Amino acid sequence: MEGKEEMSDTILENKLIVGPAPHLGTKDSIPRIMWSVNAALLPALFVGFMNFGWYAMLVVVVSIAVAIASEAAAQRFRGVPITVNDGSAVLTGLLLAMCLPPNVPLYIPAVGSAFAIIIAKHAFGGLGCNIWNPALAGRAFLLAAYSGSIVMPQWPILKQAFRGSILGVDAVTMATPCLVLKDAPLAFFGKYSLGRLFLGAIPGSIGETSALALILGASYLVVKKYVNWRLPLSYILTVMALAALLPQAGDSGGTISIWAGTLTVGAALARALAHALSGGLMIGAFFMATDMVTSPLTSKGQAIYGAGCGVLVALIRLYGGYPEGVCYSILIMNTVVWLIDRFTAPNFFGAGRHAAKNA
Amino acid sequence: MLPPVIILGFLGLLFGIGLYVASRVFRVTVDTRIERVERALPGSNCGACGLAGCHGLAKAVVHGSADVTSCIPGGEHVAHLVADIMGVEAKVAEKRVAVLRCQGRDVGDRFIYEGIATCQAANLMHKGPKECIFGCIGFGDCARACSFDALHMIKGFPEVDEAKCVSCAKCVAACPKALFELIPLSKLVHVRCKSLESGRAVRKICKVGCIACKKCETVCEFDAVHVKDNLAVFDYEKCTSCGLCVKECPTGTIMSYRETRKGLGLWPVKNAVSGES
Amino acid sequence: MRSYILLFISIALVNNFILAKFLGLCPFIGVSKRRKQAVGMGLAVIFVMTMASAVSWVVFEFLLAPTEHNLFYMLMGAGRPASDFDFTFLTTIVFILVIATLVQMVEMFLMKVIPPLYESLGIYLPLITTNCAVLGVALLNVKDFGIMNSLSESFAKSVLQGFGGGVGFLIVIFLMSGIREKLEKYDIPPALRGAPLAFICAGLMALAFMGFAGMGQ
Amino acid sequence: MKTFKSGGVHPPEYKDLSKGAALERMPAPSVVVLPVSQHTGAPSRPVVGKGDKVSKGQVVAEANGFVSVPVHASVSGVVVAVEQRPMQNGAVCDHIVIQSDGLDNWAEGTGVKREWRDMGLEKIRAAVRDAGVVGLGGAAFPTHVKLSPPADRPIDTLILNGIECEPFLTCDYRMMLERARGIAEGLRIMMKALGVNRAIVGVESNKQDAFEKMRDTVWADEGVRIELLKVKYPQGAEKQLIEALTGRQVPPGRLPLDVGVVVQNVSTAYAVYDAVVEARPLVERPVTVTGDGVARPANLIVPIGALIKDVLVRQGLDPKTKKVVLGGPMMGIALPNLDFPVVKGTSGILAFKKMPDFMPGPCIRCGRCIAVCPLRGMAAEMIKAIEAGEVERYEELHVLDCMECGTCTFECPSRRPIVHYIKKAKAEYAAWKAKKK
Repeated sequence: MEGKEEMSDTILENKLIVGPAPHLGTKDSIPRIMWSVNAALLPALFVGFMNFGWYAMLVVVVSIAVAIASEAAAQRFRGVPITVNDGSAVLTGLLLAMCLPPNVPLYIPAVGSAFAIIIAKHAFGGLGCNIWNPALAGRAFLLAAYSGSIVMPQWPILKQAFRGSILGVDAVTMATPCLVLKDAPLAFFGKYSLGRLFLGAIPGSIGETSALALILGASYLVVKKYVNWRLPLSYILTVMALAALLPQAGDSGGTISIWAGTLTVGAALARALAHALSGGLMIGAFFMATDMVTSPLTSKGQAIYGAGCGVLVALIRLYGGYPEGVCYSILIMNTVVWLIDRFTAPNFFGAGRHAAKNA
Repeated sequence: MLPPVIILGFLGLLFGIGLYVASRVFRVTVDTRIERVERALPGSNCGACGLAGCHGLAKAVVHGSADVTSCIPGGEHVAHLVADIMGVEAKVAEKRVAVLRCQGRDVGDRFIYEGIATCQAANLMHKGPKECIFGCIGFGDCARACSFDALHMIKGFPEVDEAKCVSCAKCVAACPKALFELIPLSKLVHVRCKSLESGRAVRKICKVGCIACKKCETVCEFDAVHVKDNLAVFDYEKCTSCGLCVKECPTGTIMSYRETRKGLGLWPVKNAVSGES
Repeated sequence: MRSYILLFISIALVNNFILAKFLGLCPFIGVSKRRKQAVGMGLAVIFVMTMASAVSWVVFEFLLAPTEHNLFYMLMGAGRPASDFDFTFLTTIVFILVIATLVQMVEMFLMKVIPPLYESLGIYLPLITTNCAVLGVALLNVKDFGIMNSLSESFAKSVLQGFGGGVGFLIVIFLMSGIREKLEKYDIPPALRGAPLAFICAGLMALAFMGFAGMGQ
Repeated sequence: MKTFKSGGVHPPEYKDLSKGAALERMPAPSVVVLPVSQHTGAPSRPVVGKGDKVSKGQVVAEANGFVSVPVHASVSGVVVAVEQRPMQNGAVCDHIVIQSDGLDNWAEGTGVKREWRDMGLEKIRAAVRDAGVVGLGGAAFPTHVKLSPPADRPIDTLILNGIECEPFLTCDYRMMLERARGIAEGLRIMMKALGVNRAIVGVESNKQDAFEKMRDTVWADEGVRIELLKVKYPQGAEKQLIEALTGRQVPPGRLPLDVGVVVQNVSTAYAVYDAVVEARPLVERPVTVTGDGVARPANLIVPIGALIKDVLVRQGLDPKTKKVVLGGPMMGIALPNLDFPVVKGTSGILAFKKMPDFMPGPCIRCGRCIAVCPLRGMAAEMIKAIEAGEVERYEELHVLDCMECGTCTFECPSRRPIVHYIKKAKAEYAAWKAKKK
């Protein structure tokens, strides 16, 4: 065989590459996915800018900058290659900033995104290993640590300098829709109309106000198959269903519910829509819950996960202590994802129900 | 003042009696020797004894289904401890150590390998990227398998730290080329190659491989080495580690461990021929 | 009946013994490596907490609390008011005695009747004896439902709090064991392997369960 | 249009590189190397030695055992050596090296026409076995074994696989276009051998002209129907094709004949026709030679045993080629050098210059590998178990039933070599099982 060896070397310039099948690959990659999700968040960010002006953007920039810096530091400390340009740190920073109030002091997003990247992500082993969504873990951490300036019931929307933004949000201090829904549900439609809710001309966190912008961005992700539509759909529908059906304590005692006759079906639907469009549900359902790393693997599992988050949001909003339950509902469901994965494994080809048919 | 004393005294008495009655009712005879044996074992659950961890071995030893010396990593020290607990004499086998049958540190590659960086996986791709398909691929499966920190990849090639090696045979199982062998410490001379290729082919790809020149076979006075399928193979019963073949071997494939082991103070063996230890 | 369900939910989820009250952390971190052991530990804790609540309530109500049916008041309290017989300062020491005995009984019972469970839980049972969750629930029972008008309600609520606390413990330790089994496969920074990461997970879980705060009032 | 239910991917086809090239017979090369185990089953025994003169079509290695087929010389000439060499799948076996004398004269008894209609079942099966016919789809399973199912397993449907879902490959397509009549004849012979009166021909909808050509040649036969199937990889895999055409699912670890179906490739049908009617042994097969490293992509009829080097040089190999793949790009084997021969199972030779980079990243649990797996396996969970070395969980996770079709690795955005992990796991499991017994 030696004779032939030499001959074949002259034909090829370099040594052949040998690798396992398949030798083709999809053009998709982690940076492409992460940057697509970042791009999908831009419309909501723009509405945030329209609503809350430059300061809000400064909060976003600080959050992203600290996220990138802490990812680089964590990875150098762990001795693994630094992959800051794959966009996952940027995404965490962006998402965290978008669920903070627009007037929050700058050290808050800094601490939050540092916690999110270092503790909630790299302590578990980097991208793909974390159990809880880093952005939400960061927000929960901030909520617990600095509740003074974050969960202020009356979120002051605008500093004097930015009075009168383009979308007509002008009240200096105005309760967020969520708060009104919790404390004074009957008086809700006096203050906010569904239209304004949908457009996003309402007070709230930087990126969560405009349902329209969020749905726009999310539909791009659904088309590119980075988000499985079953998850947000089951999430939002569960919240709307429970908001309509469950009884709630009225403004002045007594209960509001269809069964008790104090709520017409129409009003119940309006309340369901109000719950869906207000607070962080839209950004939670489309961008936080659908984080690939912390959501179940199969689409059946994602539907169950979405429904679970929905139930928790409804419970917290109607009976819990917080006006806004999205962040906690997703974090709690993240804890159960491993259990969902275990029970939603698909039947192997020919081993499940079909086996009986033709075995 | 009286009631507190009564309370505590009465409760203490009541519970004392209760516990005594319970311990009578729920009597279970447990052989305490199992715990004592388990405490004597190293507790690394390496499975070298073939049983499910140290607890499994402790139970087997007490039930008599395993010999007191079956804990290989424990070696002589543990064997004596267990023997004392069981009250029997410990016949300890000689300490064995893993020997790497390859020196092909700088063998070139046949192709550029793209895939999982473990020897097991690379071996599936045309027997690995190395020019020599019998030699070490160098992705370190053995070093990862060794739980006694006795095996390290130094510049991409395994090195056995014989002082720490407890011959638990994990590296033997991990290497897809089966390059590790457990050989008693008293044997000091080993062939560091496993290639069955013809001498001409070996000389082209590896400077330290066995080229089947049979010089070792001719010089050996104890008929302890034979060249079969282009490879010198040792018969360790006859081999007296005299080292004659080491000088004869033109490519240095046959190596003597006398200096390294003496340095480590592991086993000062008297040389059968020259008499110096 | 509705208040009992609310009490159960509030003790099991809202102010969970591990994640809200931070009681019983050492078995929680110690045993949550394997799911089978975690469930075994959880069940044992449920059993011990419920028994402990029941027994400690009886001892407190009839021996320590200054009430009419206090044993000493009945025996010696002819003319004196019930409040003279207030031995509640003994509560902690008596409860420790009660719980230690109880766990000893449980250990013997398990060794005899269910050896495999004892096999996997052997060393953890003494851990339960000194477990602050068990002593905690006994003391909390006394604080919340110690002296109430109807004896039966106070007893029922105490036992329910014990049982609910145990169930909460089981839920959280079961979830934690699943997570830790999953985390074993990841490349965790060497410094954080094992217990440190378990504490980080417990912290994040506590953050998550803060969502239940205020529910069920 | 029918297709299999779950999973599947759409890799770019790259078929137009060699789609237009008509079948072209490659002249006999100077040297031919014939491995004895070119088929699934026991390797055959060489019957010739160094220095023997052989003529084309003469048996050089006889079958040993039922699941084995003889190997025939594909050129006339002198046996230069019979020596052990590694095959492309890494196994080592005897190779018979024949130096061609350029005469190309057939051994006597080959080429005499026979009328298959008056040949009995056993005679047809014997003819197929003696001609050394194996599945040319890639599995290379001896065809006569498939044509003689055990008595307790009734077969009611024969499926002819004209899908060719692997990108780049177009040889089945050209066979259907140019040799439809021979394929149809082979189909009828196989139906007779199996004693079955129902056959379905499956063709992917990206081969419309081949579909029409086949439909026109087989519509006359009653009991034979032809189906157009959606373009989706791996539509051509046995289990997926059976599910698409008959709705039956072959349970894991079982064979198609357990659900009463036999699947044969279109080229195999032609080889059966060649063996039974033309009495010519399987000495050549259609191979697609393509890729951006080949100057003149073509569909060649290559003599079995011709060296990859000779075939590629003939079609103009670009010296800057980085990777040469035997078979299709999704399941093919990358070669370390060009000294391997074309064997009965080789359906394609691909030469690539531009290679996508394969730097694997972390698994971000996106679940795409699970969504696309045609066997509905949990690839993400499999990798976690394999990386952790939990061999006892392999069975429960069906790691061993994976057909390594490559869709999961193709779809993974993080470039993780899932199929390579599974290959490693299967080897690891076999060693573990052996140790356990």
